[in-house]
Amino acid sequence: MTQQVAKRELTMSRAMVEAIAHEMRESEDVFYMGEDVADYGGIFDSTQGLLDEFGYDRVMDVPISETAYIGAAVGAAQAGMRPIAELMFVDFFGVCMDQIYNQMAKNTYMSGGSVNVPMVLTTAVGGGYNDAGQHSQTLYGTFAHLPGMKVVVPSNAYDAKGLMHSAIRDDDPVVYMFHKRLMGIGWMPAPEGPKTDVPEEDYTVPFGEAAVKREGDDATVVTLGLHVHRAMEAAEGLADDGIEAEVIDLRTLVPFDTETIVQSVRKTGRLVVVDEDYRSFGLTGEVVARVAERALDDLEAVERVAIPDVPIPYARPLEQAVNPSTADIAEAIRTVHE
Amino acid sequence: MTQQVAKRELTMSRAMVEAIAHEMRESEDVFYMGEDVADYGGIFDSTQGLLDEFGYDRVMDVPISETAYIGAAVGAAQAGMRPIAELMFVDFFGVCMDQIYNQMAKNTYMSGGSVNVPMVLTTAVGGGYNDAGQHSQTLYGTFAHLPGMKVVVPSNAYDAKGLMHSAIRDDDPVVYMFHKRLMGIGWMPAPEGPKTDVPEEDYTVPFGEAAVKREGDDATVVTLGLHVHRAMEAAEGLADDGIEAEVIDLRTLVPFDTETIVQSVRKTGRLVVVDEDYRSFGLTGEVVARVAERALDDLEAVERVAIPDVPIPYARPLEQAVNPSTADIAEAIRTVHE
Amino acid sequence: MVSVNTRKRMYETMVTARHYEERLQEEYLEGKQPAFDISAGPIPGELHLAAGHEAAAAGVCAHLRPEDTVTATHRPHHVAIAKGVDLKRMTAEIFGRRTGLCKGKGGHMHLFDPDVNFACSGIIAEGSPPAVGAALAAKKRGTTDVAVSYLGEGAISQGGFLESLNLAAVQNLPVVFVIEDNDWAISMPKGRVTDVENGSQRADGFDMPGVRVDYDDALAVYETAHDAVERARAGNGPTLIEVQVHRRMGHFMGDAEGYRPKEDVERAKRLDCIERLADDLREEGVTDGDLAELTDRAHERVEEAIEWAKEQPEPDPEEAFADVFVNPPVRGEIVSDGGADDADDLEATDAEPRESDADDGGEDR
Amino acid sequence: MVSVNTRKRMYETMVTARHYEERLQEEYLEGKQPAFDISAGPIPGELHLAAGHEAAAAGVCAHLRPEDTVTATHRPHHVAIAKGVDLKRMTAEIFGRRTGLCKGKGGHMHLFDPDVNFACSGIIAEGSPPAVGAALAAKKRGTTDVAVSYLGEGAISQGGFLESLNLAAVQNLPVVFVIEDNDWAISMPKGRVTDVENGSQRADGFDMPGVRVDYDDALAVYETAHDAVERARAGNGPTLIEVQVHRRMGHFMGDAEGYRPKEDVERAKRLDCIERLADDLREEGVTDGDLAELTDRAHERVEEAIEWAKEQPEPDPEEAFADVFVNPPVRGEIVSDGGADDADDLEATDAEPRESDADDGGEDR
Ligand SMILES: Cc1ncc(C[n+]2csc(CCOP(=O)(O)OP(=O)(O)O)c2C)c(N)n1
Ligand SMILES: Cc1ncc(C[n+]2csc(CCOP(=O)(O)OP(=O)(O)O)c2C)c(N)n1
Ligand SMILES: [Mg+2]
Ligand SMILES: [Mg+2]
Repeated sequence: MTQQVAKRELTMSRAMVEAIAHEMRESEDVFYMGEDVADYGGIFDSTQGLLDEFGYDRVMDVPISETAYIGAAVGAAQAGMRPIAELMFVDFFGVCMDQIYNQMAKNTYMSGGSVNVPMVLTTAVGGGYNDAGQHSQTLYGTFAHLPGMKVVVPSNAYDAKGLMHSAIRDDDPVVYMFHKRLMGIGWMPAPEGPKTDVPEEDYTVPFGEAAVKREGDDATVVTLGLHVHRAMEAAEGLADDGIEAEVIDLRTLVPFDTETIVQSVRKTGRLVVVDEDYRSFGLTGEVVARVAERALDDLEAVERVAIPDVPIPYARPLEQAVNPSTADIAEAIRTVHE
Repeated sequence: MTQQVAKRELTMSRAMVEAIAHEMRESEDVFYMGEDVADYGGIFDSTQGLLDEFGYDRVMDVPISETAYIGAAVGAAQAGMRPIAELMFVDFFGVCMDQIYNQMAKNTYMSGGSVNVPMVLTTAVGGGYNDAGQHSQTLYGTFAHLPGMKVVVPSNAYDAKGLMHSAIRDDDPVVYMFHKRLMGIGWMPAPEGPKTDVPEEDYTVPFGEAAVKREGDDATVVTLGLHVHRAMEAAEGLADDGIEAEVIDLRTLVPFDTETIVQSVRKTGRLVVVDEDYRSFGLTGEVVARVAERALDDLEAVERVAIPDVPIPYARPLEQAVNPSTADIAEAIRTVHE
Repeated sequence: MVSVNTRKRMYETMVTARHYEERLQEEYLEGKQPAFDISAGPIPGELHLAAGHEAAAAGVCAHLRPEDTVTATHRPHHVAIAKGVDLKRMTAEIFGRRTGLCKGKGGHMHLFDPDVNFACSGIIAEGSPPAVGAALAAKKRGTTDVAVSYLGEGAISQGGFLESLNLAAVQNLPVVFVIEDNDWAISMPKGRVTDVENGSQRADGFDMPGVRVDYDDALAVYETAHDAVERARAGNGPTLIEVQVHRRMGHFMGDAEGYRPKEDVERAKRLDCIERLADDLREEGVTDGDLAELTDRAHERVEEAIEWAKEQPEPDPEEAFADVFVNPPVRGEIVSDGGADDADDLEATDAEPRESDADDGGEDR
Repeated sequence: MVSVNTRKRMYETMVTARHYEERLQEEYLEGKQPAFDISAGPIPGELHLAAGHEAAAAGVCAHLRPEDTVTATHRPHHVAIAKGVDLKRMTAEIFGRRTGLCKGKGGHMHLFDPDVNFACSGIIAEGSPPAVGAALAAKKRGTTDVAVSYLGEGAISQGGFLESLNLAAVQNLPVVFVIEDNDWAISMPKGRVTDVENGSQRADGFDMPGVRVDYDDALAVYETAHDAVERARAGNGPTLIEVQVHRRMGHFMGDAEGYRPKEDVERAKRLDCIERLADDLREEGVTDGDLAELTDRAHERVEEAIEWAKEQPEPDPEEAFADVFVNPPVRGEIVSDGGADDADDLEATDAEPRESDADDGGEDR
């Protein structure tokens, strides 16, 4: 009993890559396609080290033509392979959404289930580093709104690995949205939270199960991705004032775990939804509506904290004004708690 | 006093075209670009007759390359013209969304207002005629979610004309979504409702003002487009049973008239949101959330009626099962009223 | 030299396709009388028929095996037939029946038959990237399978097609792109939307061979496709082929073609690829009796398929909620009702089958 | 023959651009020491510098007037300078200041200067369609204005670019497409992503003239562009030009270029278009003293701009809520707070200016 089990802390990117490498070893059908995924290892470290082990045929650099190569992933998936295709920034979805939402997402349904599309679309999301309106969005709502794709958003290394295993093994298309600020990239300092212990062996995090990151009776904070960490920070801060917020990390948007949220709100009566996507017609509204449908009588107050329907501006004071901060979240919790 | 003012009933397409023709006469800067908009007159009659009056230079057929020509409209608009570009079906947005949301919608903001994009993007929406998953969507939520475009959805000829005048005159980009089933196209029978009296002269319907189509104390039904007519039918039917529903036609999604809805719910206490778009992460959630933010105490019951997060199926019984019907709306009103 | 047997097989395919289109047209228009209502009748929705395009289907697909992939366009029937798609289940799909290829979910623009690796879709050029992907899978797996992506000449200006040419070329993939040039994209003549007269010229910008077949001669198509398919199977990369075909009907049923010169319609009807092949067969010594036999067999097959399809049951309304995923979520909720309520209230609300009548054009007629 | 005066002007433009990039690099890296943090320092975010690309900017833009439109890429500074964009306000924008071209909203990838019809954007090939649109407007208005769309060689496989070629060709528009071939798209060498060695070959598929300038000789670029611009102004349609340039730095600041052979970096530095033009000018009898004068003036201008920019105020946080529309809605509500509350509570919540420190890398440092 003197021997200690060595814990392994990994960054989110290492954890994600570990799952990919594992699945690539298990099956020749798994391969990765994207821009700058070979030698570069992914602009946000999403394929770091894979080229060395698997070579150019399985870690494929492709021309800057997202429609062609994401659509090619659809075709390869329908042919029985299990491609992973990377859209470098989610902000670029506009050049290739047709293949994503009309083919990848709909072919299973439109074929009556005779065809399926076992692929993963990975994509980097999020701002907070002054990259302006075309490189800082999360677009969670845009993807979750359109039927036929599962949508997952890890907030830490443990979930990143487990969700990636689940995603690659899933027989349906999965959009895997990783937040740049969580990856642990050398040139983009991350909060400490996303770096967690990660088992060496493979494991899955199931889709459709939100995680209660912190329990509390005074308010329910529902969020995802980077803002899980800001919400936790806000909650910890408020605990000093005797306000105990429950923090829920959605983890997956499709499928959506309504139950965990509703149960929490039945307890707390107060709901704060925090999102790094645009406020209107998206995630925050959906969460509020689901709670209103199921637990209206229990709901006493509601607040939404999100990007206020403006493109994401460049300059630091401007971006900070629109991207929900820990202070914004704390204030919203206080407001519903009043 | 014996003389009667002759009333002019127009179909929605005639009303829309009348506004376009008027604006084209007023200014050489206005022109129309799209596929099959010249000789054909628009697949859904959106440009019927314009070629004869204005010729090929101002009613331009373009190659099937939505990115190129919608982006060209952006460029022409930034150069001071006032183009109208048509995306034949909104379902095709996936091939050209980048130009729409990253250029048309964002350039004003990203330029700090030094550039503006006075263009109109017209597009046909809606199903109900068994055209299946790639030709039957409305995607209201998809467009309204992304900042920088005004989004309007007429439900009748009067509004169609007034909103089109407003759209063309607006110095910002406007997405004008016309429902095929409302246009009064020969081969696609429409309900009678959208055909209304339309003044010959030009007039505007302002953005951001919802229309209360029917007053009632028992429930608030918020909807738009085709479903305004279904909601009205449902409400009339329920009146026989003594249930009086207030029906609100949103007319514009961006800007959004929260006030009219909240006032109504303060009165009725019950909210039904009816949408032909996908249910989750879209319009229905947004409406519920806005009401919950402003009038939670008054809100006693809420129902959402929308496409249940499945692609739109082809066969008649299947499509009917997912597209909210008059009966579905009536049932939802009954449910909140109980 | 194309053997007489192969010619006869192509002829039968083409006659099958032509008769199929004619019969679908009849069925489609039934129930749309007296006033044309797109949502009424036994086949509602859009219907794009390919009469006059048959040579492009038969001449290319004659070289294909079931393992080869074909992605077709919004005008897919002739290609589906040539590729060997199950005609009965395809027809049932077009009639919106539960036993259709897609259980009634896809309809005529979205036919999927994985047994012969056929798919089609309704967005211009959307099939090109998946065809490239199928070819990529073949290359990765070391098979000799090829993929064929069909397009209309109107599609050659669409980004997804052009990007696919490049990806196929740089990855040296076994793909054949086949443009069916019927001179029109709905109402837009080719010359209005591109400067090139020869669509296969698009290949020049990607260092890919491009070939045009200037007349819809099934034999010429066959020979051109032969080289392209062999080239692909041998690992020598993609080819772009353009075939001149003719649109004998409107763009879709109900299209009055007001924009189209009458002579052009007449010309399209005069230049009949089936007649041309029949003449050729006669020259090869095939008798009119032989041709009639092929024709009869083709017609019989079509009639059988249509008859079978019409006997098939319509889907139940609640089937609309299945098949979004093949691996549906367990705990996480997917909304699966038609509107008002929670998933567990399914029976109570929309899933109760509504009246559905094959002649009912829907709510707003 | 290019006049000595023109050569000198191009030289000054190129030296200005080069010095500008070097100075921005310094400023950018300041505050990112010791550990590189992209969100820290006086210029946060991505920064794509164009040292080694100057010939492509100067040689083309020398032919342009303020009325002509230019759309540049994510690597825009040299082109902006050559087009005559207000250097002070551009610099202020890059430093995120309120008096910047875009009030601090756009940053270095989104510079807009309507006075000289310049714009750039961060999505590959996104500028091509708007350039075509500007040309369309010129044609409709009967002016002789032209539009120039800049692209990297990595962009020649992107659908939006290829579609633009076709639209420009079929509408016969006054557009010049200029590809800056620096051999790399981030870490991907040209040969890995397309089979054509000469990017201007893409034009062949659209019946458009395509010309390549094989070395970054400003004079050769000038002469090639001269023909293309004149052709466009005369109403004779578009041209595609590819210019060989060299990437002297990483793709963006912070890119260690681990993927790039050292010899390639050295080669890029050795083949300096500015040195080449200087040699040429010397041959024309321009003295080193003359060149130094031009260089000094250029440096001075750059220093002035940077100094001015750094003195400019940062925007107030609440400015983030303006400019979504130039014609903001009156009655209909646009959410305009940073999060928690209703628009009328603006002052109470997010609009209160937060601490903002030029050296603060944001929340998560
Ligand atoms: C991206 C996209 N744009 C427009 C359409 C509408 N549309 C359907 S068919 C068609 C014309 C196609 O012409 P062509 O490619 O020549 O094929 P054909 O119909 O002549 O067989 C158009 C514009 C579409 N389906 N997808
Ligand atoms: C549609 C799209 N895909 C990918 C990117 C990411 N990206 C930015 S620059 C770049 C490389 C561009 O290479 P090239 O066009 O050669 O220009 P260069 O950077 O060499 O000047 C890539 C892939 C993007 N901005 N937009
Ligand atoms: Mg055609
Ligand atoms: Mg490059």
